Amino acid sequence: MSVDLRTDIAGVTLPNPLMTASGCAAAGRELHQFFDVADLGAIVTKSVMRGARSGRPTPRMAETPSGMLNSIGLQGPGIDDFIEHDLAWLRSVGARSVVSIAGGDVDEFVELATRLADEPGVTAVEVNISCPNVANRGLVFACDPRSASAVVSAVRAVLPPHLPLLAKLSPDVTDIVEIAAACVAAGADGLTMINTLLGMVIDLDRMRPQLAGLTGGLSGPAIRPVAVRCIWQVHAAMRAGILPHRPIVGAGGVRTGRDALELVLAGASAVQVGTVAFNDPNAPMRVRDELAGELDARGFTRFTDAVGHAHRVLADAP
Amino acid sequence: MSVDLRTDIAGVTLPNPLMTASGCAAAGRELHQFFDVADLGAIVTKSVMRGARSGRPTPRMAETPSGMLNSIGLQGPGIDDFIEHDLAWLRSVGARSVVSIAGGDVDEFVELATRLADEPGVTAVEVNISCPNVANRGLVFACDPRSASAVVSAVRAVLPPHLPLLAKLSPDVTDIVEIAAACVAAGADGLTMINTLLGMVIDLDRMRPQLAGLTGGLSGPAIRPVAVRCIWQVHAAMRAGILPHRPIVGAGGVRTGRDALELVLAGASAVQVGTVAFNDPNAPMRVRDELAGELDARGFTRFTDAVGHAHRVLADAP
Amino acid sequence: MSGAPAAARPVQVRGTVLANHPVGGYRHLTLAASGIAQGARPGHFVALAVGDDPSSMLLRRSFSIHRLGADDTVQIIVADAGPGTHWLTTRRPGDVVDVVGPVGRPFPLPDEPTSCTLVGGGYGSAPLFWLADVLRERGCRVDIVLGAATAGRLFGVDQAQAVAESATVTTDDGSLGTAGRVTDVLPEVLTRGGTGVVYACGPMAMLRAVTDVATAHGAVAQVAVEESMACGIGICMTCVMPVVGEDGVTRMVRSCVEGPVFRGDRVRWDSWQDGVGRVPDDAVGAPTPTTGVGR
Amino acid sequence: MSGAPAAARPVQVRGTVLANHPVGGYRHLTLAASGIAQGARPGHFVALAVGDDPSSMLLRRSFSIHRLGADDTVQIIVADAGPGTHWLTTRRPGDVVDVVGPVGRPFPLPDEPTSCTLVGGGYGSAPLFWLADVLRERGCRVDIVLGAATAGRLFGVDQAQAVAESATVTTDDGSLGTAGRVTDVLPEVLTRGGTGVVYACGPMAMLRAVTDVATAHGAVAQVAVEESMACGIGICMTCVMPVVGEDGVTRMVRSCVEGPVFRGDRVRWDSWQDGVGRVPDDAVGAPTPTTGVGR
Ligand SMILES: Cc1cc2nc3c(=O)[nH]c(=O)nc-3n(C[C@H](O)[C@H](O)[C@H](O)COP(=O)(O)OP(=O)(O)OC[C@H]3O[C@@H](n4cnc5c(N)ncnc54)[C@H](O)[C@@H]3O)c2cc1C
Ligand SMILES: Cc1cc2nc3c(=O)[nH]c(=O)nc-3n(C[C@H](O)[C@H](O)[C@H](O)COP(=O)(O)OP(=O)(O)OC[C@H]3O[C@@H](n4cnc5c(N)ncnc54)[C@H](O)[C@@H]3O)c2cc1C
Ligand SMILES: Cc1cc2nc3c(=O)[nH]c(=O)nc-3n(C[C@H](O)[C@H](O)[C@H](O)COP(=O)(O)O)c2cc1C
Ligand SMILES: Cc1cc2nc3c(=O)[nH]c(=O)nc-3n(C[C@H](O)[C@H](O)[C@H](O)COP(=O)(O)O)c2cc1C
Ligand code: FES
Ligand code: FES
Repeated sequence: MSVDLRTDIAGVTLPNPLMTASGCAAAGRELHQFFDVADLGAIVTKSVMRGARSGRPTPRMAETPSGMLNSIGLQGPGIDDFIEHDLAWLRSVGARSVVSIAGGDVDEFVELATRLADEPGVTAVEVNISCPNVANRGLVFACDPRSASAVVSAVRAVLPPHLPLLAKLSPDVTDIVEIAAACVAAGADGLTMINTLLGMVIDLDRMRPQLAGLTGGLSGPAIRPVAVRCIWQVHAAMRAGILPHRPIVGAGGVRTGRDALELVLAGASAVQVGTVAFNDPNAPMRVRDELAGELDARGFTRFTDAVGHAHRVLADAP
Repeated sequence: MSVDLRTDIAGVTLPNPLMTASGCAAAGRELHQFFDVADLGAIVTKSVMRGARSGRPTPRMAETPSGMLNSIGLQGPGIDDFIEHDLAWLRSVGARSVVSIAGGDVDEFVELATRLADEPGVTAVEVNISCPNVANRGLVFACDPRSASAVVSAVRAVLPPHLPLLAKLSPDVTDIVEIAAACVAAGADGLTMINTLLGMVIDLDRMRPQLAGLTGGLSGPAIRPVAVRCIWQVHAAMRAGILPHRPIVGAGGVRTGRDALELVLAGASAVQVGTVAFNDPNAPMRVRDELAGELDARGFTRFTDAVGHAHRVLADAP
Repeated sequence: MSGAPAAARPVQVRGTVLANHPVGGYRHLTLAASGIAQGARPGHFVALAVGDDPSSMLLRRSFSIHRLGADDTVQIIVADAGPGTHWLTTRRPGDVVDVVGPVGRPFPLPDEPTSCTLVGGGYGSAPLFWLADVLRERGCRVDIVLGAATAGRLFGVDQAQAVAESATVTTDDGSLGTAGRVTDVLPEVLTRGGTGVVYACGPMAMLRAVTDVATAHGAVAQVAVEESMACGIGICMTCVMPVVGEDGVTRMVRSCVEGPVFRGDRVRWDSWQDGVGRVPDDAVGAPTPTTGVGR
Repeated sequence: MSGAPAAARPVQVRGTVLANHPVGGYRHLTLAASGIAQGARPGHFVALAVGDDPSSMLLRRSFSIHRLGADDTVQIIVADAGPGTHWLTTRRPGDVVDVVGPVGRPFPLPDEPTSCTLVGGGYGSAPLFWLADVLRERGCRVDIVLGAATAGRLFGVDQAQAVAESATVTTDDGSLGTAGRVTDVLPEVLTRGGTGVVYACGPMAMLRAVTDVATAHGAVAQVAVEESMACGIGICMTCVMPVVGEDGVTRMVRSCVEGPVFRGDRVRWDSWQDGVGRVPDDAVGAPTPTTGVGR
C-alpha cells in the first residue's frame, strides 16, 4: 500500500490531508503525548482573539446522541501569549500550524492577521467567522454574506500573498453557496466547513438550558450528513462555475477513515478531526492511516484523485 | 400518578400531547397493530398531495449516527384516495387526525385545503412547507418568509375558522424566528418544528451519494439539540412579544419521555415522535407514558404547566 | 396458489438470546421471543433492533425466519455484514434483543401437490428448509439448489440433502459443487423435477435470473426480495419497488409488508441499475416533466 | 508539600475487564491495561470510552484510580449514574474498554511525616485508601471520614477501618454511623488527630465545606474536584473552574490536567450557584461590558 497522501491547499503542499479541528486540539501539546503532531497534515489551533479571554462559565458542554454541544466562549491566552508560547512550541516540534483567528469586529480580525503576517511557522490562517459580530446585534459574521466578505477581504489585505486564508463557514444558513461565493469573491483561498450547528439541551434536573451560555455548538458524527451536504453543494457550485474553484477543508463528525473518505469524495481536499479526538486522542493519526487504506482498497494511488470523485461518478452515470 | 395530560392546540383539546410525525406513521393503520392509535393525542398523516405520486427511486434511506436520511419524495395516493381510505379509516377507529398537506405551488395547497375543509374527522391541518416551490427554482417554501407566508395565508383563507392550521417549519434557515413570525402573521394557528435537516451520505462502495435523490432529510435523536434550540428561540421570541403566542408542536429526535420533556420545557405544547417509531413501533405510546412519569416526578400535575417552563426557571434565576 | 397470502400481524417483544453458534460463515441465533411463532409461516421475517441502549443505530435489521423451535423460539441465520449484524453476531446467551415479527407475506403454498424447486443464494437459503418441510407435508416434490460465491458462504447444504429429493450446489469459485451460478444448473433441475413452482431467496440479481429461467420453463417463480428497510413494518416507505399488480398496473409497493415474497414475473427487474432504482414511467404517480419530486 | 506535582503523561490502551464485582451500591471493576500503572499516583484518574462500537456516547467518563493491582491492572469504583456508567457496570470479564490514563495531577504528599485526615463522600472515597497506604509508608498518621446519603452509598468502610488510625462514618439518614454530614464530625477528628493536611474527594458542596473546616483548623485542604469533562486530557476546555494561582491571580483552569486535585483554599467556591458556574470578575480575561463572548 503506497498511496500518495499529499494534498495542496492553495499553493501549500501538506504531506497528508489530516488536520485537527480548531478548538478540539488546543495547540497540539496534549495530543503530542499520543502521537507526533508533526506527522499530521497540520494542527489547527483553537481560535485566538486579541486579548486573554476567560470564556464562558460552566457547564460548557452536554453530551448528545452521537455528538455534543459546547459553549466554550473562545477561552484563550490572547494573540501575544499564543505566538510566544503555543506557536513557538508548534514550530519547535516541526508541526505545520493553521492558526485560527476570531474577532468581534473587522478591526480585531485585521489586528490578529497583522500580528501573524510575519510570524514564521504559520502554514495558513483560518478565519473563524462563526462568531458574533458585536457591531451587528451579535449576528454571526458567517450568517451574512456582507459581514463574511468584509472580514475576509480585510484579513486578506494584510496577510502576505503566499499565506493561504481559509474562511470557516457555518452551516446555520439558508444558502451556504451564497456565503461561500461571497468569501471566495472577497479573497478566501480556501473554505473550511463546517463549524458547529446551533443547538440546545435542557437539563432535566434543573429544568433550564444545560449550558451556562444557553445555546451551544453541535458537533460530532451526528452532524456528518450536514457537513457532507455542505461540501457537496459548494463543490458542485464550483464545478458548475457559480464560484471559482478553491480547496475545501472538510470538518464535521469524522470518526474513521471511511468518514473522511465521504467528505473527500464530496469535494474536500483536506479533512479535520474535531470532537472525535475527545473520544479517541489518537483519532487524527488513526484516521490518516485508515483513509490511506480505504483509498488503496479503491485503487486510488493519489489522494488528490479522490477529491470530489463522487461528482465525477455521478456525472458519468447513465 | 395522575398528571392531567390534556393540551390545547389552538382551541382544540387533545387528551394528551403525543402525536406521530408526518411520514413516520403512514396513516396509522400499521401502528394500530401495536397500540390503539385513538389513544394518542393525534395521528399526523404522511404529507399528501393532489395526485397519486410514486415518490423517488431507491435507495431512499441511509442510516447515520443516531439518525437517518430519507428521500421518499412524498409518495402517496393523492388527496381523493387519502380521504376515501385513510381518513375514513382513522375516523372509523376514533383517532384524531392531523392531516399534513404538501404542494408544489400555492394553488395545490389551496386545492388540498379546500378538499379537507368539510371532511369530518380532521382535527387540524399541518401545512408542510418544507417542499420545493416549483415556481421559485425549487426553493423550499419554508426557506423564504414570503413564500411561506403566501402558502399559509392562502390555506388559512379556505379552511373553516374552527380548524387549526399548523405551519411546519424547516430548520435549514438562517433565522427561524423570521419564518415563524411570517407564518403567524399569515394566519398560522400553530407551528410544528422541526422538519428534517438537509443532509447527504456518500455510498463508499459505489462512490456516489447513497440516496437516489442525492440529498435527503436528516432526522432522529442526532438532530434533537437543533429542534430544542429552534423551539426555544421561537418560544422566547413569543415571550418577548416579537411574535404573538401560538402553540408549538415539537418534533425532532424524541426517543423517550425525557426527550419529550426537553421539547416541552423549551416551549412545545405537543410532541411528535417520528424516526424513533421505526426503531420502536410502540414509541409514541411509550413516550406518552414516560412523559407522564417524568412530569409527575417533577411535581407537575398538569402537562400545560410544563410548557415553556425552562424559560420561567431562567427568568427567575438569580 | 390462490393469490398472495395476507400479511402477518406483527408483535413487538423483548427476545432473549438462547444460543449463538457458528454455521459456516454465518451465525445461527436462537431467540426466545413469545408471540412471534404463532402466525409465522415460511417466508416471514423478523425485524430486530440493534445496539446497546442508547444505540447509535436506529433502524431495524430484517432476517428471514429460519425455523421455529419449541417454546416460542425463533431461529435466524445472520451474516456479519456491517455494524448492526456485527452486534447481533456477538450477542451471548441471556442477552436481550428487541424483536418485531412475524412481518410480511409468506411464500404462497400450492393448493395441491406440485413439484417445487427451492433456490437459495448465500444466507438466502435460511427460510427454505422450513418451507421444504411444509411443502413435503403437502405432498410436494422438493428439489433444492444452493449457490454462493464460495463454500464458506453456503448455508444448509446438509439440511438440503436431508430434506430434498435432490440437492445441487454451485459456487462461483468452484470450491464446492459445480463452479458457476445457480442458474447454470437450474434448467436441468427444473426439467428433471418437472418443477411447477420455483421459490427463491437471495440477491436481487439472482432472483431476476431465476425468474427468467423459471418463466422460460413454464414455472411460476416466487421470490423473497431484500430491499433496504428502515422500519420493516410498513410506515417509512423506504423499501419500495416497482411491482405489477393483479390489474396489470405498476405501483411502487412496500417490500416489507406487501412482500418480501413477490411473483417473480411481477417485479419490474429492469428498474435497477448500479444499485440505484428507477421509477418506471408507467408506474402510478410516476414523475412527469411538470410534477417535481418533494423531499 | 512543595507545590503541585507535575501532571501525568497519559497513554491510551485497550483495556480488558478482568473482574466486575458489586461493592455496596457500586461496582468494583478491575481492568488489565498495560502502561497505565507506571507513573500512576493516588489522585490520578483514568478516562474511559463507553458504549459498543459505534457508540452514540462520544465523551470519555472519568474515574479515580482506586488501586493498582499486580500485572498492570487498574481498579476503579463505578456508580451507575447514567447511560455511560451503566454500560461500564454491565461489562463482563473479557470485554474490552478503551482506557486513557493516568491523567491529572495527583495528591501532593507531605515532605515529612504529617498527620492527615482523608474525607470521602460517596464513591469519592475510592482513591483514598491507596493514598492512605502511601501516606502511612511515609510515616504519616491517617484518620478517615466517610460520608454518604445512606449506608448503601458508602464505599470502603472496611478498608478505612483496616488502614486508618480512626474511621468515622456519617450518613445523612443515619442508616450507618453518625446521622449528618462529614463536616459535622470533621472538627473533632481534626482536633483529635492534630491534622495538618486534609485530603478530600466527593461532591463539590462537600469539598467546599471541608475546605472551610480545614482552614478554620489551620490545616491545608487538598481536594479532588469533579467537573463535567468531555475529553479528560486537556484539549476541550469544558472542565474549567476558577482557581487562584501561586501569583494570586484567578484563572479559568482545566480541572482535568491542572487538577483534579487543587488546594481547597485556591478554589473560588463562590462561583457556583444552582449548578451553573460564574466567571469571577477578576479572573484573567473575564468578560467586560465591551467584550462579548463568542460561541
Ligand atoms: C426481508 C429481509 C430478510 C433478510 N434476511 C436475512 C437473513 O436471513 N440473514 C442475513 O444475514 N441477512 C438478512 N437480510 C439482510 C440483513 O437485513 C442486512 O444484512 C442487515 O440489515 C445489514 O445490517 P448491518 O448493520 O450489518 O449493515 P449496514 O450496511 O450498516 O446497515 C445499514 C442500514 O442499511 C440497511 N440494510 C443494509 N443492508 C441491507 C439489506 N441487505 N437488506 C435490508 N436492509 C439492509 C440496514 O437495515 C440498516 O438500516 C435480510 C434483509 C431483508 C430485507
Ligand atoms: C476526576 C473525576 C473522577 C471521578 N471518579 C469517579 C469514580 O471514581 N467513580 C464514579 O463512579 N464516578 C467518578 N466520577 C464521575 C463519573 O465520571 C460520572 O459519574 C460519569 O461521567 C457519568 O457518566 P454517565 O454516562 O453515567 O452519566 P451522564 O450524566 O449521562 O454523562 C453525560 C456526560 O456528562 C459527563 N458527566 C456526568 N457526570 C459527571 C461527573 N460527575 N463528573 C464528570 N463528568 C460527568 C460525562 O462524562 C458525560 O460526558 C469522576 C469524575 C471525575 C471528573
Ligand atoms: C469543544 C469545541 C470547541 C471548538 N472551538 C472552535 C473554535 O475555537 N474555533 C472554530 O473555528 N471552531 C471550533 N469548534 C468547531 C470545530 O472546529 C469543528 O468545526 C466542529 O466541531 C465540527 O467538527 P467535528 O464534528 O469533527 O467536531 C469547536 C468544537 C468543539 C467541539
Ligand atoms: C421517512 C420520513 C418521512 C418523512 N416524511 C415527511 C412528510 O411527508 N411530511 C413532513 O412534513 N415531514 C416528514 N418527515 C419529517 C418528520 O415528520 C419529522 O419532522 C422529522 O423527521 C423530525 O422528527 P424525528 O427526528 O422524530 O423523525 C419525514 C421523516 C422521515 C424520517
Ligand atoms: S421498511 Fe418501512 S415501509 Fe417497508
Ligand atoms: S476535560 Fe477536556 S480539557 Fe479538561
